[in-house]
Amino acid sequence: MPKRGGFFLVCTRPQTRLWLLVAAGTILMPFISGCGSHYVLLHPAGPVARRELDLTVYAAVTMAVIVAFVIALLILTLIRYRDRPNNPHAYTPEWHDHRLMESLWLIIPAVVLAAVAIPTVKTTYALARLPKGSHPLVIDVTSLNWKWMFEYPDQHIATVNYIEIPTRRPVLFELTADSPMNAFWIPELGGMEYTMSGRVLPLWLEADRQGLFWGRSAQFSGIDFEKMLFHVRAVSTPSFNAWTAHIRHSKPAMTLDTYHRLLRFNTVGVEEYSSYPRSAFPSTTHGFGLSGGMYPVMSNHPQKN
Amino acid sequence: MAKEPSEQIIWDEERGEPEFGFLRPHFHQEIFPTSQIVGYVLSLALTLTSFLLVIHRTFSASPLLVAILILAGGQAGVQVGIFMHLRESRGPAWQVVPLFLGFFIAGGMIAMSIWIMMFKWGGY
Amino acid sequence: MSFMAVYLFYLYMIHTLFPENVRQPTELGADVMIIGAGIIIVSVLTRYKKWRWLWSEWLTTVDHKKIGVLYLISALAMLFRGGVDALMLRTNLALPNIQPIGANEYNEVFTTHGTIMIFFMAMPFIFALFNAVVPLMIGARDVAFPRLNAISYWLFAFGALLLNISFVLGGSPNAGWTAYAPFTERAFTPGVGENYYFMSLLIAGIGTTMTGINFLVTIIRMRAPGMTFMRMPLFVWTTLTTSALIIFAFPPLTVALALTLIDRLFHASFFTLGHGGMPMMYVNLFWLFGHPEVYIVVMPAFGIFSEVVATFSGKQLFGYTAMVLSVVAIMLFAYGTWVHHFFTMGAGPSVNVFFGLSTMLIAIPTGVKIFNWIFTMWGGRIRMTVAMLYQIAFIPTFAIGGATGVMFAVVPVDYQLHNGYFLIAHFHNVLIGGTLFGLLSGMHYWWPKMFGFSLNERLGKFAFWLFFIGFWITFTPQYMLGFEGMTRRLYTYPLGYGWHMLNVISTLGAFTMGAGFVVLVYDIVWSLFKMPRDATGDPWNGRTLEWALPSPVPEYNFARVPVVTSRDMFWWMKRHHATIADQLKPNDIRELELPKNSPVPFILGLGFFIFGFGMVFEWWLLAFLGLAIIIGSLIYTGFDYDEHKQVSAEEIRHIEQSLGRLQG
Amino acid sequence: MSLPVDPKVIPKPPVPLEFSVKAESIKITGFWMFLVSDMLIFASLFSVFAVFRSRIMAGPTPNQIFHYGSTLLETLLLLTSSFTVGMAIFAMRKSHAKVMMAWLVLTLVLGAGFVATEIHEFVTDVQHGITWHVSGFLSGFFVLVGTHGAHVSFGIAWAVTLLFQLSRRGLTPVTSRKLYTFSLYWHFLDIVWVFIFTFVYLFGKIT
Repeated sequence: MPKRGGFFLVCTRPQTRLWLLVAAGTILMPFISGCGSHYVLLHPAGPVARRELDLTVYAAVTMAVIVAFVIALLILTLIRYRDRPNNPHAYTPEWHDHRLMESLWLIIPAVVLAAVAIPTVKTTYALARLPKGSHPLVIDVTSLNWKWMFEYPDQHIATVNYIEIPTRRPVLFELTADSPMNAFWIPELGGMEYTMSGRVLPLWLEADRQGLFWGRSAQFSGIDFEKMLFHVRAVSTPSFNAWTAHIRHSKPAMTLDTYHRLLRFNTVGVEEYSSYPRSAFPSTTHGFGLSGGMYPVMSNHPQKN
Repeated sequence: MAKEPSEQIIWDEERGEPEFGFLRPHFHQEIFPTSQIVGYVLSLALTLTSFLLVIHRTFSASPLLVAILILAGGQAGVQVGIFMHLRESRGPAWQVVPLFLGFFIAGGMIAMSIWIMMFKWGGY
Repeated sequence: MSFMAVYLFYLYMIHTLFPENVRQPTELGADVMIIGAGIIIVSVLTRYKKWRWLWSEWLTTVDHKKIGVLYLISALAMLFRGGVDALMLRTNLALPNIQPIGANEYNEVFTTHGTIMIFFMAMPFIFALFNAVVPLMIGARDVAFPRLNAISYWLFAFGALLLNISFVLGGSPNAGWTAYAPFTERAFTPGVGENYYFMSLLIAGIGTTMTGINFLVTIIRMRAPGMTFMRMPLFVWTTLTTSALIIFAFPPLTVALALTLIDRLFHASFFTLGHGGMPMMYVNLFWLFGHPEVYIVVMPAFGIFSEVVATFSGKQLFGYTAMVLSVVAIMLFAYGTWVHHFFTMGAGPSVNVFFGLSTMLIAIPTGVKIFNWIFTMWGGRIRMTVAMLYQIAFIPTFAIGGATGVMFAVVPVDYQLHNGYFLIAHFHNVLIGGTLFGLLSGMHYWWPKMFGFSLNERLGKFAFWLFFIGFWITFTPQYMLGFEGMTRRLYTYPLGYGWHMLNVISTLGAFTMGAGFVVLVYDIVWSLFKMPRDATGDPWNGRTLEWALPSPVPEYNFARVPVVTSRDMFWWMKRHHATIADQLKPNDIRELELPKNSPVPFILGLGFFIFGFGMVFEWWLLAFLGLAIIIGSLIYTGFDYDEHKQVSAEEIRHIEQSLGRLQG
Repeated sequence: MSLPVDPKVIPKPPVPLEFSVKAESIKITGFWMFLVSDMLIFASLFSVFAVFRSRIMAGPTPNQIFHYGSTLLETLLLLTSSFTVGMAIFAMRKSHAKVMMAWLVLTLVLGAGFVATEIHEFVTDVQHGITWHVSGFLSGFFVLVGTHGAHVSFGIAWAVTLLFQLSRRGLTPVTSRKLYTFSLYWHFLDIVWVFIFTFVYLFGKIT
């Protein structure tokens, strides 16, 4: 029996081999085309996204080792024990038990999973806290139908569908909604979090290089949810300060009427306001959700009381 | 009686064929409904105890809550054990397994839901 | 260059197929198809005078084997519907900024795609196989509650019908198969579409719960003498755990659906934005059901694979005890992982870490199973039948799906990948690679037992390769799209993101899978007319008791219930040159009591349908009429003591004799 | 070939009437499974109530709407009816059909009293504008307690049809099995009520 290699023994008919080649080519083509800049998750622009990417790669590689082993074992089995005439390998129909082997593949996955679990726990707790001693820029985010409203409580300006942030300074997003749930996501800066009415969830991100990033809602919320796109421009601190000053001085103020206009079910472009009604952000939470120990940081803001 | 369950095959007269299962009946026939009366008295006592505990605010809130939950659990035990004949069955009392699994899952469901919905963010 | 050609071809096809002036092509298409199919069915039935046959043989049947066939036909029909939905979705996303179907239609289509595939394709497919073989495997004459079994089927069927007519009457649900509140509240989705969703799932869910109870009790109480728990075939074990999961997992779903429906119809304040509603609780309840549901649909596939791999390797299942323990472990762990579906809802790092770790824990028993399947093949003689091909394709596919699943258990990774195309690719990898491959494998494996003839192997293999290759062409690009930041449920996207290249490939793959389905249907039709009848009842050299019976199985299954002495009983019998016939003497055959056909299940289902339809449109009079039918048929069954018919020993002797299964 | 195992034929021990036919005893096992499933329905509703308990908003607090007198009355009615249905089963096992029917009728009367009290309470609440629209807490409360009430009402209707069947057919394996499953159902509702009493009413009093 001539020895033939690899996967082709699984399907000896020529047509199927051709199909396999075509499939492999199609699957591999995008890989060959390289990880261009479209792969936003692979080009993090901040420490949070970078840690998340590192962990993604770590977990993927660890799991790939197991998967590769399984596939190799499967192919070897198929080659050796295919039902064909004069198969030299022993046929053992009653062999069904091997204590050592069975415990081996109980232990190996457990060890591999422990190797994934430990950094998971560490990173999860680490990302739940702002870096020590940092003085974050606070931005209050409200998702509306189908637009994003941003308020800067310290600068007391508001924008729609667009924000600017300084680089190398953590930004604390306080997320809520006056609409169905959405998910606030800036892939190049870090992971997403849901915006929900009646809750204010904290999420901190940071940009360590200047640039224009896109963010969007990752949770379906209606017919125009696809247009819930916003842009984030990360600039140096002086430019950021200049930008806020510019908005404070040259843009109109947001009134409650403006806010009610934003509550309509539609999409709008970028808007900028030199001030906003003090009650706009908490009132969207219908008066609850700020209690319960989930958001102690709220009391630090003199503007809010 | 032999211990091996597979060897105990009972002849099912209605069908004229063997019926599998080791019949371990727990049926007990009483002359006087003692257990029913005991159960009734116990259930009344448990309920009234918890009611009085709460009305008179015997303990502070959390021990009181624990106390009345324990009393309610005892009440459930009385109902299941005495009135519902939990261990009665023709063959092994298989209902016990899903019942306790169900208790466990129900408790976990309630406790976990409360825990999740508290949204305790690890403080900033 | 080749992609350019594909672009042009696509643009051409789309503009020919969906001219702009045609409004809502999907709805028109659905109308035409449903009306056309209805006219064809009615005229064929009338032409060949088959109405009475349909009623007495199928609509009123309580025979588990026939109910299995009904489930299978419904599941395949729903697979077609869900598959067409998938192709529409992929067509819409094939290129940037093309919109053969508009945003609202797109939302409706992805909602029905998900809902149908999970609730009305996977579930009935599973029940089809349960019904077809589980009583035979354990040596029972029927399930524990035959009439309840028929009621389950008709509740499912009318639930599915209710969801499907939404396309024609009043508008489809369009909030995703998860139907997250508060978006599903009146304020945001005012039409009747979501009512359809909640009502049809409630009706089908009741049926599913009853099926779970039915099979759990069947396995616990109806096993043949000597069939101890550790002698049960693994498919019976997974049926047992699946049924237990159904009993424990469907109640939270029922509650979540009912509460939202109460909100919508009767103005309660559970998940609304005002009045202290809390939409997160809906999400919590939904996934309290939803995660076990993942195992409900995948565990039967594990069981099928365990049977298929043993049969086609000609070898005992490796590590039977470990397999059983891991199935039970998966069943128990399945209840402790549901939060990984909403890590990003921000319940806090402690909650997230707890559920992340519990999710990883569940990968261990799954890994044990994969190794045991491979080692069942090790030392065997592997026959490459269609059923076995699906099994072999399943192992790497499911391993990769499981590996990406573990990535989602890593909380910070989930924060980036959640709700993106990586997630879409992951769960399709598990659901198609695990569940669908498993179900198709089981269908090919047990088809001769259900219908008395095998499916064509050549055509089956062709369909398999189209499925398998199409699957990877569809979902590998989607994994990568996840890294490009494409999120789920977008109905279109602009050019600038660079998502178009991968989307084209993915769409091509989807159509390849569609071609696979066409070949599969052709295979079934071709085999129906051309394949020879299976005279032996054991075409695969099977191992478990169902192969000891003739195909198709007589109504009473076993003329005499076998006594089981070993695992893989039929294999044991063949090795010891014993057959069921050897055990069967003419004098052993007795008169049997079999469940009698009943119109109640069908009428009860119809009552639920009318009730549900009335509720959807808030036509209370109609709802009360439906309720009256439900209550009436319940009372009728309560007073009906005539549930059985007698089959005489002479009749059975005659049937067995004609099948050549009787000595003397 | 003979049977692989020589069956050791054991005479069937005496069992109560409702277990005497195998098919009927299987239905009892099935009913236990149904109860487990129903228990999880209530567990889900309890978790809903637990989460919504503090979502009072502008609506009334627990102490403003709970009437402890009538609640205690409801509890006593239901506990007593649990006892009477237990006595009905006791009489059934003694084959005293008439006594059994009497206990069953008494159970129904007590159950009807329970339902009447609850409906009265609900109607009073609604007359004062306390509906489930008002707050999340009230939504959770009405649906949890109302589901239990609906179960009790269904049980009463079921038992009425059972009474007809029993009077027509007397005690047979089938009718006795039906009564036995009804008793299981009724005791189960009693357990659920005890937890509602504790978790909803008494807990509301504490906080």
